[in-house]
Amino acid sequence: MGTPTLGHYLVLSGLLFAIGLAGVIARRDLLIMYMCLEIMLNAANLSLVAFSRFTQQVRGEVFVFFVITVAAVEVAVGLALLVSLYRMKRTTKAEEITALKF
Amino acid sequence: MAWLLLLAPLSSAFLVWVALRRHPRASQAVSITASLITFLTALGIALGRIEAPASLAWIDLPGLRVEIGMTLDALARLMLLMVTGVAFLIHVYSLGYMAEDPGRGRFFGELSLFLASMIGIIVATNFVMMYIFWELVGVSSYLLIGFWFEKNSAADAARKAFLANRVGDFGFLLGILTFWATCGTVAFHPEAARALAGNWLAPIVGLLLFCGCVGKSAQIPLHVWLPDAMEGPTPVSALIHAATMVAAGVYMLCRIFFVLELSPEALSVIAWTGGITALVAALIATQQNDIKRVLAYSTMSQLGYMVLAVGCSGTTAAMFHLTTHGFFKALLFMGAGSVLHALHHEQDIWRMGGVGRKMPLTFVTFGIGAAALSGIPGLAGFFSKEEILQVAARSQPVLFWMAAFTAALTAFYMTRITLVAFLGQPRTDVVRHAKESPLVMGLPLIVLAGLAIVAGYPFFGIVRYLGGQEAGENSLLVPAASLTAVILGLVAGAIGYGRASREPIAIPLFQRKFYFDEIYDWTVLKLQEESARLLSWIDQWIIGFVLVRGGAFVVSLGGEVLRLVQAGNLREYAFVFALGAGGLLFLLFGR
Amino acid sequence: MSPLTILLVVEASAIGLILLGAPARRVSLVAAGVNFLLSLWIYAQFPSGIGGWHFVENHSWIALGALPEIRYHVGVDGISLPLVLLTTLVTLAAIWVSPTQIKRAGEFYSYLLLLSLGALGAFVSLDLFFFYAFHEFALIPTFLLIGIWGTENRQFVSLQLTLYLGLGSLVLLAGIIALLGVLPAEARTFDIPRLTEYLRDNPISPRQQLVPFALLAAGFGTLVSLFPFHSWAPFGYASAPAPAAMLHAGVLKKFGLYGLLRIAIPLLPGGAEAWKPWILALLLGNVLFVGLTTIAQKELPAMLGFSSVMHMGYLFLGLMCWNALGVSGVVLLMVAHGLSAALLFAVAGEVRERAGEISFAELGGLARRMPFVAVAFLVGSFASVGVPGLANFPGELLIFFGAWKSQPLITAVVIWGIVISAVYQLRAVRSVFYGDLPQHLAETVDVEGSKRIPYALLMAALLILGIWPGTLLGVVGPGVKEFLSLY
Amino acid sequence: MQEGLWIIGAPEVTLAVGGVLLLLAESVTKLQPRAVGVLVLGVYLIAGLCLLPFAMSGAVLWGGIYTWDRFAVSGKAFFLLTGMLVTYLSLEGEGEVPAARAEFYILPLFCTAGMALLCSVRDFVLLFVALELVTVTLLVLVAYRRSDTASLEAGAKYLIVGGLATAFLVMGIAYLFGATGSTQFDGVARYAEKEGVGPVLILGLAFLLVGLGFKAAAVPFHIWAPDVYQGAPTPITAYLSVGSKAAGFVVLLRVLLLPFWNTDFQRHWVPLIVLMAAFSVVLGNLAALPQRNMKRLLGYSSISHAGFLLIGLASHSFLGFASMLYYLLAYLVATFTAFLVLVLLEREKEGKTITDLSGLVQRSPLLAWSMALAMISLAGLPPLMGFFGKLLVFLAAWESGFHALVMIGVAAAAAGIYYYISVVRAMFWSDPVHQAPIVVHPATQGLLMALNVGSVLFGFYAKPILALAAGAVSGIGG
Repeated sequence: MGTPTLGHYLVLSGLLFAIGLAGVIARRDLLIMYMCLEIMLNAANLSLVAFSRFTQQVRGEVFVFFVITVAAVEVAVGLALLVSLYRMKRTTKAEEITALKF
Repeated sequence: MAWLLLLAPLSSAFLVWVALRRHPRASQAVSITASLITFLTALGIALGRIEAPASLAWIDLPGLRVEIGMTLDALARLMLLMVTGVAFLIHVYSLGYMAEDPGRGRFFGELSLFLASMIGIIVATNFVMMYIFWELVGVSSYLLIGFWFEKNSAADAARKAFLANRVGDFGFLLGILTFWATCGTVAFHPEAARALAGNWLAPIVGLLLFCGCVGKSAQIPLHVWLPDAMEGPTPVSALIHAATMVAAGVYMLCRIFFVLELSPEALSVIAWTGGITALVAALIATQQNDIKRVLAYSTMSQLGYMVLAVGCSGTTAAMFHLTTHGFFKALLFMGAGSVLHALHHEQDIWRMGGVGRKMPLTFVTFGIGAAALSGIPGLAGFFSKEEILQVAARSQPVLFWMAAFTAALTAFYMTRITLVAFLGQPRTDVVRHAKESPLVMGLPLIVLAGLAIVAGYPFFGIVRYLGGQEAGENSLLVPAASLTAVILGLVAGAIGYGRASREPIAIPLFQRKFYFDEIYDWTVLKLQEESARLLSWIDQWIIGFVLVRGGAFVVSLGGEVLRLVQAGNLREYAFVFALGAGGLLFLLFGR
Repeated sequence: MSPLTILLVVEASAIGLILLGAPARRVSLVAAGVNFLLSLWIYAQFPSGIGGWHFVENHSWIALGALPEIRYHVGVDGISLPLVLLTTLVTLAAIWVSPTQIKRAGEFYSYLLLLSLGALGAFVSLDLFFFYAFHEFALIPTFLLIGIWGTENRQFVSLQLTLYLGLGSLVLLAGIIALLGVLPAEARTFDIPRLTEYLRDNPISPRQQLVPFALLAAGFGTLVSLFPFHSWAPFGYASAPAPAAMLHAGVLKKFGLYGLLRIAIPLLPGGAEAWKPWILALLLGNVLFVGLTTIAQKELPAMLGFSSVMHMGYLFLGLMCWNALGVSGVVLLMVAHGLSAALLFAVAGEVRERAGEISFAELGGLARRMPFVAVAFLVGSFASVGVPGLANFPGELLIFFGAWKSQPLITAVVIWGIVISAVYQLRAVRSVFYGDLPQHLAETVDVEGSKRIPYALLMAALLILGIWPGTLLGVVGPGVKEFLSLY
Repeated sequence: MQEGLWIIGAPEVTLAVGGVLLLLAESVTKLQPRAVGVLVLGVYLIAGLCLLPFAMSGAVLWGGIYTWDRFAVSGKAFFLLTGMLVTYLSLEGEGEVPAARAEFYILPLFCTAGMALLCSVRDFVLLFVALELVTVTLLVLVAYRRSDTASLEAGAKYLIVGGLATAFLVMGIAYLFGATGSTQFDGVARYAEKEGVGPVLILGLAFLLVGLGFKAAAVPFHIWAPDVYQGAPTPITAYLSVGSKAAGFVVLLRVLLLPFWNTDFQRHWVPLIVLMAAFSVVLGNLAALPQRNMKRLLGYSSISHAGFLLIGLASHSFLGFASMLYYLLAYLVATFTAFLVLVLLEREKEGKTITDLSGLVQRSPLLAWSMALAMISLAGLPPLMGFFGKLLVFLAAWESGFHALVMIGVAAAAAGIYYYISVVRAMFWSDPVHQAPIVVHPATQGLLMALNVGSVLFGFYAKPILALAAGAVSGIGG
């Protein structure tokens, strides 16, 4: 089969992205949805690394670091929010938090 | 100087309207002096001492030039004399008649307005100027008929009069516009009318202009307002609905005769309308019990005569009869007025009787007037009606015989009301202590009685003044027929009503005025009310509710639906977001 | 500083003073009076006999590369001067007629002044942006005036009116943008005279004119209550307080017509020609449909509202026959209708206030108790019915003569309108002022003292213009002649 | 490329450093929260001063990722103004922020710094970082009231949907980088010039637009806006509706004007923007009709205004972009007036729904008239700034040939008048529900007067603002 080409990586990252997206839509629990978001981000990282590998550009990897740090920041803040939400509503099910609607 | 004719009454009307309404004495004085000034000016013009002034351009735009000027030819001078003279007499008469009415200041103001607009019609030099004063006469008759506006019947009568006139004016205006479109000018230039000769539009223009006359001179079918107009004070009926305003229609026909003569069809239609109106009105008059209504229908009938004369291109005969009729009909109305004045507004002749003994002067003058109207030889009516019958005999034989029969009817109903009202025993006590009217009302009666006697003779010179009789020999048959008709009428009247105490023969068709009012109420008014209600329903519900608020509802519905998309559930948000992204991609790559 | 700008400044400063707490009624009366006298002075100084713009003041306002240049360009010609006179006179009358004690007086008078400022601004400005912006001044004040001081179901009516007019003005905005969009880039300007000259020299293909004209006609049509777009007007005027109805029906409605006369038809003649049959059909709707609907009305204010919509039919007829007679007739009738509508609505306001009734069934015989108001109503009615001697007649006459040659049949039907208007107008006179006086109206009191002056002013104006239309025609005639020579 | 001109980045640096210093100071000394707020205003002023000296110069710095041109300068000024107004709103809304700890004033400093960075972005990496800085700080601010479930729920929603958008954004950048080999805007532009527009590039553009669409709250990425606007504390809702939306459009402008400007790209993204504009305008105006809650109503209204801005963007002409900037300023003035009034009312524990506002004119004419003017300007009725903005935007779109879009815009605006008018109706017609007179601090009165006068004056005489906007757009350098 030979070494995987750029196409394979891109396909893999596309798949990952789709899985993440499906997860956000399908799952009911906020935490799980949040994890799926991270999956999508990592899919993007994967394609970035693949591009920089195949185009001999170091810029892609540098960008990956940025993405990872920012994702970390977001996780910190997001989880803090989910925790306080849980403390208030005793649930993290998406269906329960629909006070704001229409 | 000639402008005084218009300015004097107009300024008197304005003065009374603005300042003097609260002071009857002052407004009476102003109004009467204005009327006197117009009479003297008319006299001056008739004697040739005053010429027509230069005309002013009222509207001067490319394509239309309307002037306010004066034509003072023989026709106008005669009419001016008659109108201003009768008007002045009626002003004097009203001093007495309206003596105790609190609103008489306003009355005299409105009289001056009417006088000004009537003079305006007479001296008009072009169609638009005539139309202007034509409508102003309609307005002043509305005001005068509705003078006692507290009375519901008077208010309705005023509105009915104005609307009937308005329908006539509608036709008149269309006629003017068609004339202007084909002949290029609105002025009375006979040579400009050449463009109409032989043109298929000529009869249409003629008949449309005739509509104005039908509305104003109460010819069938627009006559229904005249009997109701009797709701107004009697001087109003005398001035407007006997002598002047209703005559304006005939005068207009004579003035624009140069258009009518271009289309024989129009003339015959005019003749026939006149003839039928004369006959129908005379028939109705025979069965009316209210003295003023009888006189009203009699006026309508005499106007039918004049229109008939014009229809048979006998304009001089028409004008001759118009002038004499103006004198004795005003006399009859004022006579009736003084009777009502004495009997505290009792108008039903069957509740009068024997008034002659109590009011000799009124009885004598009323008798002269009635005789003149019935066409008894020697008096004015005989000569002028004779002329009309001659003209009718020459061109429309059928109409001649109808006219002769109408003459008999005229004699019949005049004897009827004279006998029932003035002779015989007093039927109610109000008649017993009636007494003669004051001299200020008597004087005009005497003057007019004199005129009624004298006006017909050649030496008085009305016909000579109008430029001599129409060509064509007088057949002997006409005087014979008219004499027999008059005698027959008198005899029938005397037999029928010599000693009758109540109406011997009752013909509902005539009493109910040929059911014209009912027919109009049922067709025109009902149709209008129903269509108005239907359209207003459509406007309110279809346009207003369904379209406008329906549209608004659809928009708000859209809002409601879109609002519900926001269901609050996070997963659904993610789905919509993903859907959006997918849509974006599809659009980019789909094409 | 052209006197026209002074007119605007006077009203704007009056509003300012009122907001700073000055006695509202007195300040607005003085301002309106000053403006009226100033407009008379302008009329006197107006060089008659020659057309074109006078009292012009013209400086650049916003000039930026891509955006068509906006100029503060103010001027008056034979066509807009009569409207300025109408506006100042009706404003004075409206303010004078408004009740002395009224809740929230400061707001009331400032909204009235805003209405009048909007109309004045629109009639004097020769720049499309200002022309549009000034008119929109009036939208919110009308909403507030009817909403707060109105009567009957004022809430719904004022909302419907404001939304309808909002839609109308936005369609108009689209029309103006479409008009500018149709021009090549370098010719795009908001300046009406320059637009006119440009389009005269190189006209655009009629096919291209269809859309802009349709939008402009729909926009102006809605503002003028052309037939299908009229549902807002009658009940809007009926529920509005008398001064607001006077200003709106009398003056602001003329903005739409002035717009058609000044912008839509001259700049897009091809479009006008193409849409002409449609507009002719619609104006028949105005005269006949709305005319008959007026007959069926049961209340005085609503009837007056419908009647003012019906009279728009005449004006549209005059507009559609694009000749000297028709256009002069339109200008005359605009002024006359403004005056008579203002007078009638003022009287309706008085009857509502003093007799406490508005439906024909309950009213009657008021002439005995209120002779002055009865006379005013009579003069107003005769004017609106087109009786000679009052201002409407010459206007209508010119329109009929103007339209007859090109559209005899349609003009004939429209002329039947004079009978319809006589029917409902005189029925109103009959059932409100004539006949016997019902018991509960026995003590109604007539208008006294200084409150009579506004009525007298309006009646005098109607009489003067009716007896001698030359007073305006002297100015309008040459203006129209020169205006039509441009196309 | 003057490498040495570090000082140019001063505004962002001042904001960030100021924020950090204040955070330290606050934790060390027991400063009163109000005092911190005033200090924050001071920091904004200093940043503003740093802006002035370099107003006119143009430069590309830091290896081509940061540009300094007139567009950037006016953008930064705009965001500094927004920041100051938000801080002022927070100061006024003192009462309703529980345990009003100073962070509530300080965090917007970092958010504004992020937005200022976005104004001069020339590189996708910097774009991503700045965008995330803004998103995360806003997230914290939205969910700041931990005791109130609505605020938390809004925060959660903003978190998840924001996360989604970020994911799409990064994926987009990845593809762009992959296709062109460079993350610099001009790099992408040069590549597109040479190689033409491939599918991967288009995919990257699409994903990028999704991310930026979220920021601008344009349909179909508006789904978060109504709930988050309603839930968040009022000053933050104001910040979201003006700041974050403006940031989204500034970035859209930067991105579409530089890398994606050549005609091949335009052929793709212009129809897209037109569609997004049409949907946003329609949905924004229609969905707002039945709204009763003020903040939610303003949420939907912000979606509709995003639509009008997109109409300006869709016309991709000089006039279009200039009208967008003018429209943004008009939108800023009107929205902040409205929110200032809401904040003042919230102090009296009311002002949630339209009925709370009823009879306001009798209680406090200044507040009522300010809110009325704001509503009328948002509705787009002359002579206010909103109208002139709409006029420009429609004119630009019509000239670019989008006649149908202008028609839809006009119709939607007409439908939209209703809900703006119903606010005015409540305030002016009905009698007051709450009787208590509202005491307004003189400084706030002054601010309100300034905003009202500005809205009317610049609506009528729009020359100065327009000159600024045109200068900015012409200044968008390479």
